[in-house]
Amino acid sequence: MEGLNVVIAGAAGEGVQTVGEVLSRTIVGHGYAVFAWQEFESRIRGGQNSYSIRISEKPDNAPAMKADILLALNDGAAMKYEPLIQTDGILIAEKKIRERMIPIAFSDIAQKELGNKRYANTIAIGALAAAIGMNLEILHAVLAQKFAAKGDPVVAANRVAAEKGYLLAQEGCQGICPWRLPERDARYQLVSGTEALAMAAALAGCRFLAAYPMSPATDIITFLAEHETEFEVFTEQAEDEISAVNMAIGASFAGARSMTVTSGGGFALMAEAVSLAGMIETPLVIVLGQRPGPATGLPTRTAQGDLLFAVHAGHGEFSKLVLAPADAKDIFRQIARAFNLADRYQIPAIVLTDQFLLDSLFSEESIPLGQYAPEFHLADPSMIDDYHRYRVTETGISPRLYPGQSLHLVTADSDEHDSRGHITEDLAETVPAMVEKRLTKQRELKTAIRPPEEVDVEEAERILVGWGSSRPALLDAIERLHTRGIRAGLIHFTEMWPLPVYRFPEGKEYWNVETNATGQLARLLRSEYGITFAGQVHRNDGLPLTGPYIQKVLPW
Amino acid sequence: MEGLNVVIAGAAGEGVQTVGEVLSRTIVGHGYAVFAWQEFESRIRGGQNSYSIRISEKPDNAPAMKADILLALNDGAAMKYEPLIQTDGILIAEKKIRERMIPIAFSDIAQKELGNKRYANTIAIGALAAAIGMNLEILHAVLAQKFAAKGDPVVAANRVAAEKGYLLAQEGCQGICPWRLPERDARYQLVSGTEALAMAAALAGCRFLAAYPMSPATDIITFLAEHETEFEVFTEQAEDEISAVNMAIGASFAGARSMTVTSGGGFALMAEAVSLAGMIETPLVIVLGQRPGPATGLPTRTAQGDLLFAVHAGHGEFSKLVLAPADAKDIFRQIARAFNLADRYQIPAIVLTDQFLLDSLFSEESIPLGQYAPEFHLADPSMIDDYHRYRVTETGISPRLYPGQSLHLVTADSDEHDSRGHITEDLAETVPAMVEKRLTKQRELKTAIRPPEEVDVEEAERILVGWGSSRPALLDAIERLHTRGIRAGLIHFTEMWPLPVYRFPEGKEYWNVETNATGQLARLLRSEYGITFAGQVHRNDGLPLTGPYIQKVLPW
Amino acid sequence: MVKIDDYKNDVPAQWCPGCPNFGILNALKAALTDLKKRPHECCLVSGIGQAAKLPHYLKCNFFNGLHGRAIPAALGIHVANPLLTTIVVTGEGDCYGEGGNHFLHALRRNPDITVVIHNNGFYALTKGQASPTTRIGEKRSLQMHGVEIAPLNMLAIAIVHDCTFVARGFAGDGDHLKSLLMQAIGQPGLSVVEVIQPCITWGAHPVSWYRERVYLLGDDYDPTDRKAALEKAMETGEKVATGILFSTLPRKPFADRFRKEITTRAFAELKSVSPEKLAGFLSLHTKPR
Amino acid sequence: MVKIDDYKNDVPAQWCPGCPNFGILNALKAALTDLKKRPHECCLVSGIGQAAKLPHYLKCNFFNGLHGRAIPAALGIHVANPLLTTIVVTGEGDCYGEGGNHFLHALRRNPDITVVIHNNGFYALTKGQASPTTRIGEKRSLQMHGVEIAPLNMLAIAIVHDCTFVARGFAGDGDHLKSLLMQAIGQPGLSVVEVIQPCITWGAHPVSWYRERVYLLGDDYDPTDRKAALEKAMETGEKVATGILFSTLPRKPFADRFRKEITTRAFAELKSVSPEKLAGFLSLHTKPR
Ligand SMILES: Cc1ncc(C[n+]2csc(CCOP(=O)(O)OP(=O)(O)O)c2C)c(N)n1
Ligand SMILES: Cc1ncc(C[n+]2csc(CCOP(=O)(O)OP(=O)(O)O)c2C)c(N)n1
Ligand code: SF4
Ligand code: SF4
Ligand SMILES: [Mg+2]
Ligand SMILES: [Mg+2]
Repeated sequence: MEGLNVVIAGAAGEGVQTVGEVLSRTIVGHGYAVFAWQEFESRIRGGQNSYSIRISEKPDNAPAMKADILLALNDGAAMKYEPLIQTDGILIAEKKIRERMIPIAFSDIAQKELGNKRYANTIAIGALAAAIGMNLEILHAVLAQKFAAKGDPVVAANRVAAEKGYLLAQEGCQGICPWRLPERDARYQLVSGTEALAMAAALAGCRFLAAYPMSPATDIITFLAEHETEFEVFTEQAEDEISAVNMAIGASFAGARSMTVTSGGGFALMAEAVSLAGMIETPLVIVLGQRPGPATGLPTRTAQGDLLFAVHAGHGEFSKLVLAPADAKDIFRQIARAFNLADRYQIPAIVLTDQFLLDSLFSEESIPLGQYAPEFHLADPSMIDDYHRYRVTETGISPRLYPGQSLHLVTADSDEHDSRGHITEDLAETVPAMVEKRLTKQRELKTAIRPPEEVDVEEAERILVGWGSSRPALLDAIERLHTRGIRAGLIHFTEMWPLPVYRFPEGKEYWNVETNATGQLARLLRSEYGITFAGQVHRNDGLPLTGPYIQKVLPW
Repeated sequence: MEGLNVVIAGAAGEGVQTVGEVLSRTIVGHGYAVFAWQEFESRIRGGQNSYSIRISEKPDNAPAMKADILLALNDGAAMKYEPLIQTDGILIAEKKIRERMIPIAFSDIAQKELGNKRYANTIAIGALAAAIGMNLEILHAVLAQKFAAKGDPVVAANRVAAEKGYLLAQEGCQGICPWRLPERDARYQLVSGTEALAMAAALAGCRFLAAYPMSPATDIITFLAEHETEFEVFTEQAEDEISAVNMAIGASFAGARSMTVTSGGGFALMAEAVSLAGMIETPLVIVLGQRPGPATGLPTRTAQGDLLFAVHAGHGEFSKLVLAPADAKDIFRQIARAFNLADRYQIPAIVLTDQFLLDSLFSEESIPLGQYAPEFHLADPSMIDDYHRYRVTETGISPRLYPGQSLHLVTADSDEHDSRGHITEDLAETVPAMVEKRLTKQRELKTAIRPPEEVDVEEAERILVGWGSSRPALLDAIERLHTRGIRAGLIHFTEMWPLPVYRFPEGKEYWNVETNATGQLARLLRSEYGITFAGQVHRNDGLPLTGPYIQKVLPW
Repeated sequence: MVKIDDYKNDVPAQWCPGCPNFGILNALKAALTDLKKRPHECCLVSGIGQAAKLPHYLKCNFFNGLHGRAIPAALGIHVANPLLTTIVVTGEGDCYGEGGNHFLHALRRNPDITVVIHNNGFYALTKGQASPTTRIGEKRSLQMHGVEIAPLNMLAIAIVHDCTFVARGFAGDGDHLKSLLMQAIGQPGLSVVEVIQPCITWGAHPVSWYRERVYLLGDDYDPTDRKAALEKAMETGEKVATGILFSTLPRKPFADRFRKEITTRAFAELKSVSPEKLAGFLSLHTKPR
Repeated sequence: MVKIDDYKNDVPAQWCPGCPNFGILNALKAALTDLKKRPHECCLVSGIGQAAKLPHYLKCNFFNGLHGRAIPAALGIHVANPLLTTIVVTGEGDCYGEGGNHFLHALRRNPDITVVIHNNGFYALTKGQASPTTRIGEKRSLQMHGVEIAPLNMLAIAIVHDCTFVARGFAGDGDHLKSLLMQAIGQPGLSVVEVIQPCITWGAHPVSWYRERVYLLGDDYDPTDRKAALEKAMETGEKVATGILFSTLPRKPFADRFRKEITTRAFAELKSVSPEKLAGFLSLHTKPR
């Protein structure tokens, strides 16, 4: 069975996400891979949201915007999302509004037969299970686990509800449900971008996380707060983002690997502190979960609109690292790199992600957690006698200790300072030396940056150039182009600043693909590598890029 | 008489600036042009600061770092700045420490003969007047005007003190003071960058200025607060920069031309609000007085280190204007442009200046104030019946009214919004239309941007490329190169973003000159025009570029 | 004649059905109507949050700015055009969290505006994290072990700083809230009205629970007695007082001197500065600073 | 044995000769010495301003961060390494102006740190603009017509929020200030010490003028009585009380639960999380959020 797409749609508060996640777990329980992405409005009740699940035998984490099966939890949802239904696709909803659908009055049945509307969603899940041809027992197991905390009666009721939906759908399915989900013995790892990021930070040795709630980053701190015991990580909700980032810098100065998470608006408030971290050479990791701006913009949507801002954030000139993970698995690698490189070069590191990546659920064959162990770069106080925190060295990197670690006194000064961290006005020597020192680190750092990923570049005539979370969509696009006989390739960046030492292959036609309106990566690459682009695909409606979307916009 | 350079040096609190300004006024009173620049430490008392005056018949506003005459108000100052003295130059100080000097015990004499050390500086001024060969009466007049407020006895005492110094110096001058300052009937206008900026804002119709004190921008709001009556401008010291900029945006929304002034650190705190102004299409002028960063950096020094940050400040994508005046006269033009273009395109405008430009004193033949009248772009409510504040138009510019102006209701929303300013989640149409609308304005704005200034470009083989306040130094450098037979030219930018439609002449060698360490303009130009640079002159010690400095660093 | 329907608009509210924010919205509309204010004479200013969405749901001028920054924006609007009735509508996270410093300094300035704070005790729009008014021990989405830091008492702070009008209302008592808002808007200088706004989605209790716990200040209570007001504002325990906690004689409002000495007009209506005015400064103007 | 000279360093002070900041510096050195703290056991944290330069002038660990942001930095330092004695040294512009929101929320958190505010009544480093404590009517470099907005009373705010130790000192009375600092540092939880610090360069009055106006709280004054303390803190008029205005029983300090339940060690000393711990989450972990 190949690429079955299921979409669950409903209003905020109706349980779209819960239904989606129960289904995803059940499917993985059958031995299949799942990729799920969500789009929802910035409201707590009402509106219409969707949760799209792509089912395949091997992981395929590219978003699709189509439905073989659409499950609509309310009539409005059925109306809004019906266009997603493929020919031969079906709708499962309460009322009959089209051919090829299974009408089931979830709520009424829940009320009548289980005495509570609450079970409507489980009936719907049961119906979906039948339509896809699932093994009901696996679904029961997932539901039992999910509702265990609520006690046996609830578990039992859910079992009955699921069966009801299953049986009702089986009738309705006659002739319109070709799908089956025979069990396979593969077992994929299922992880959301948010979970990946939080776990990766813990694995990388993050001990301190201060943040101010802001979508789509809030769930990261929530996850770590929930698991503070396992990970021994301290989390604090700050009064504002300025406090959050300055707390993180303070904690880092005191020796703790520290991070803060936010979105564009909160990051803007942190810009002064980014400059501070650069000046006092204190490691700092900032996760910027992008959403469409400017200003408040579209709080629950996705974008790649803050690249140039992140790269240039902070007044004055100093070393800075900017990474942009491609997917959940890459998040583990890039978060580890962010912490390790920030520590090694004593600089601020910004991890650019977005609502799409954070809120999506990925399947992976296996994530090599062992590879992401932290590398610490604190100096050994016993090896130092006359300690100068900001001693000028060849690499620009000075011995970093933390206060209280030893008898050596550790200092930090946001003013221009001498090697001991005291204010200086010595323009003749100290000042230029310190400016040079901080920028030398950037040159060193550049050598540690990995070149972009190249896919089918040699054979390709036309090369798509993109970055960050759109990688799966770009790979999808390349495949589609290949099937159309177009010799397309991909150059994909996840290490954004400093840009790596790299040469773009000669004699190719480059096309820029980004989830923004102005082509921010393109501008960066033009100044760094002097390349030019033949054209672009820029998506700016708050939804993620997809393979079909890219293909549709491309003139060839 | 050509290019006489006088340097006054002393500690903070010793009156270096007062002495310098009295002298400047006296010299202008003789019919000469003066250019004065200052460098000082970030402290209230002590340290060593200098005030350099360049005297010429025609305005020559390029900074020099040399002294024909050095007046040292204390021994340390004499030591620190003696290296500036040219061969044939002299020192005027309290103690004899070298040949070719005039030792005068200012303080003792002031104490003994005028009963108060306070008059020491006036004695020193008198001495300088003699050394330069000034008309003592003109000095008396300037002093009288200056001290009028303090009452006749003080005026009289200063007269005596000046005479004392004059006579004592005349003796000491024997054979070492070739200089004369015969009166000319030219009368130049004398204005500091700060005064020019404040006056230009008033002339441009600025009615509201909220700011939080930060060097080097504080004097701008101070000047306007002082003259609120003449200019009918409301000034407010905010509790922080975030408040300052949001107040300014609010006032602008309510119809007042508004501005805020700050330096890099404060600007960083305003980045979120820059994005807001972009989103709600509300005019805003931010003056960014650059000083060396990162972080607190060197609070009283100069730099051009915030160009890329200013250009990219704010999350998301929106239209923005960035201007960088070249000198006091240009400030009038660029401030008028900033207000007029911000108003016309309903965008934030950032004016990049720096400590050097703001704290310097310029002579101008005449400043055509008449040319800088404000152009207002508010719509006429009587011409509108169904009002949509954010109506999509061809130019992207919508009719702007202010609340209370008429029965039409005026709205602003930091969320993505529809044409009436209400929150929207319509991703299919409204959102892309609004994104497009805001960026269309940037394309329109680009056509209004003036190309860079070209100096001797045709004949030149090598062309210096710089921006903003270093123009006088660059012109000075070009001249020096010419005298050495080098065919050099200059391309100078004062309109930084969006960059103008412009083609760099082919077959030239380009050299980048900036007061920063990384060549920020160069990076911007590479991505926009695809040009490359043969080399660069980057000054990053907190002092301004000068002609000689540029020439010295250039390898040819 | 102003009718309440003059304030009606057709923008569908994004609030949950039955949210007490609707009660505040209706009370505000009624107050403005009875004050005979017309929509174009009012400007509502808000930040970001559920509370801050309110301006979209009535017909009027409004500025829905950045999270936490409603007060500075309102100051700018009010100073630039004092003829407008400027009202800030904000949540306690917006106003006491992100915007805490602006609230504090607004007390210093005493601008003639009204600040209405919807206090639901947490961050509702972002799904229930603790806010500066959440009680210690209460479990929140980001404080699973219960809130560990003490709430702020901004009304007490307002009283300490002689805020001219300090009141507490209840979203479940529209008539009383309406009268509070009318007095607040009528009072010269800064008026602060904190409204208990139960959130029926993330809150631990139904509206009724709050209804049982609020009480009206009686006639025996003297809001002009600052000491008593402070004690009342610092009262802890089950019951919560609603009504005018404190009101004092008007003192000089923000920008008073400028308005008296320089100009009373809306800034947008001032004529340009003539170049002559500057000429004087340019001829030998080098006054040392 | 700790000697005051252990805190001596050779960094030339950028303060004006005779600035009362030197008095505060000496009192702080003496307090730390008598508390037998050794330089490496202390971390001074400051923002930007004349006051904030203090950490450069004694031997110790220090973090001289951004203007207004000393408190958040100090919170991070304190939480990451509770073994350090963390002391914030700040000016009233730094702490009540730019940093006002952080001070407010520090009161909520009650961290076991000490905050020393040098209050000279204006912004000295930037040449004399008004600050949040400048009195109405006082002429300042940016307020030529006299300050028009009311000062903040942050000590009263601290008392309203049950800050465990609230005191006022005088830079001209080093011995008294030293004893206040010793008690403040010794007291668990947040201690706030506001120090009257005459500025002899921009100030309107000499140190002696202040000396005549400060008085010591007598033994009859009970700092544990919050009501009385509040009145004292809100006292207006010529004379200014110095001493302990308010002190109360220690309550749970910031991060108390985490320190009790999770770990007492400095974060830098914790071992890495083993990958096994995560494995569980990855196998079918899709707990809905
Ligand atoms: C700079 C910034 N930080 C964070 C957010 C995310 N955010 C939006 S509303 C909100 C809290 C709102 O709480 P409150 O003011 O109490 O309003 P409520 O939703 O409870 O009515 C937050 C943190 C934001 N929009 N901007
Ligand atoms: C973000 C930012 N804004 C403004 C400044 C400029 N600045 C430096 S110190 C200061 C005021 C200091 O006042 P206070 O804290 O009272 O210290 P004092 O100099 O009076 O001791 C200001 C506004 C800055 N350094 N950073
Ligand atoms: S979440 Fe709470 S506050 Fe927000 S609309 Fe719903 S009920 Fe009202
Ligand atoms: S300016 Fe005032 S506060 Fe600053 S050092 Fe001088 S005397 Fe002290
Ligand atoms: Mg709330
Ligand atoms: Mg001060």
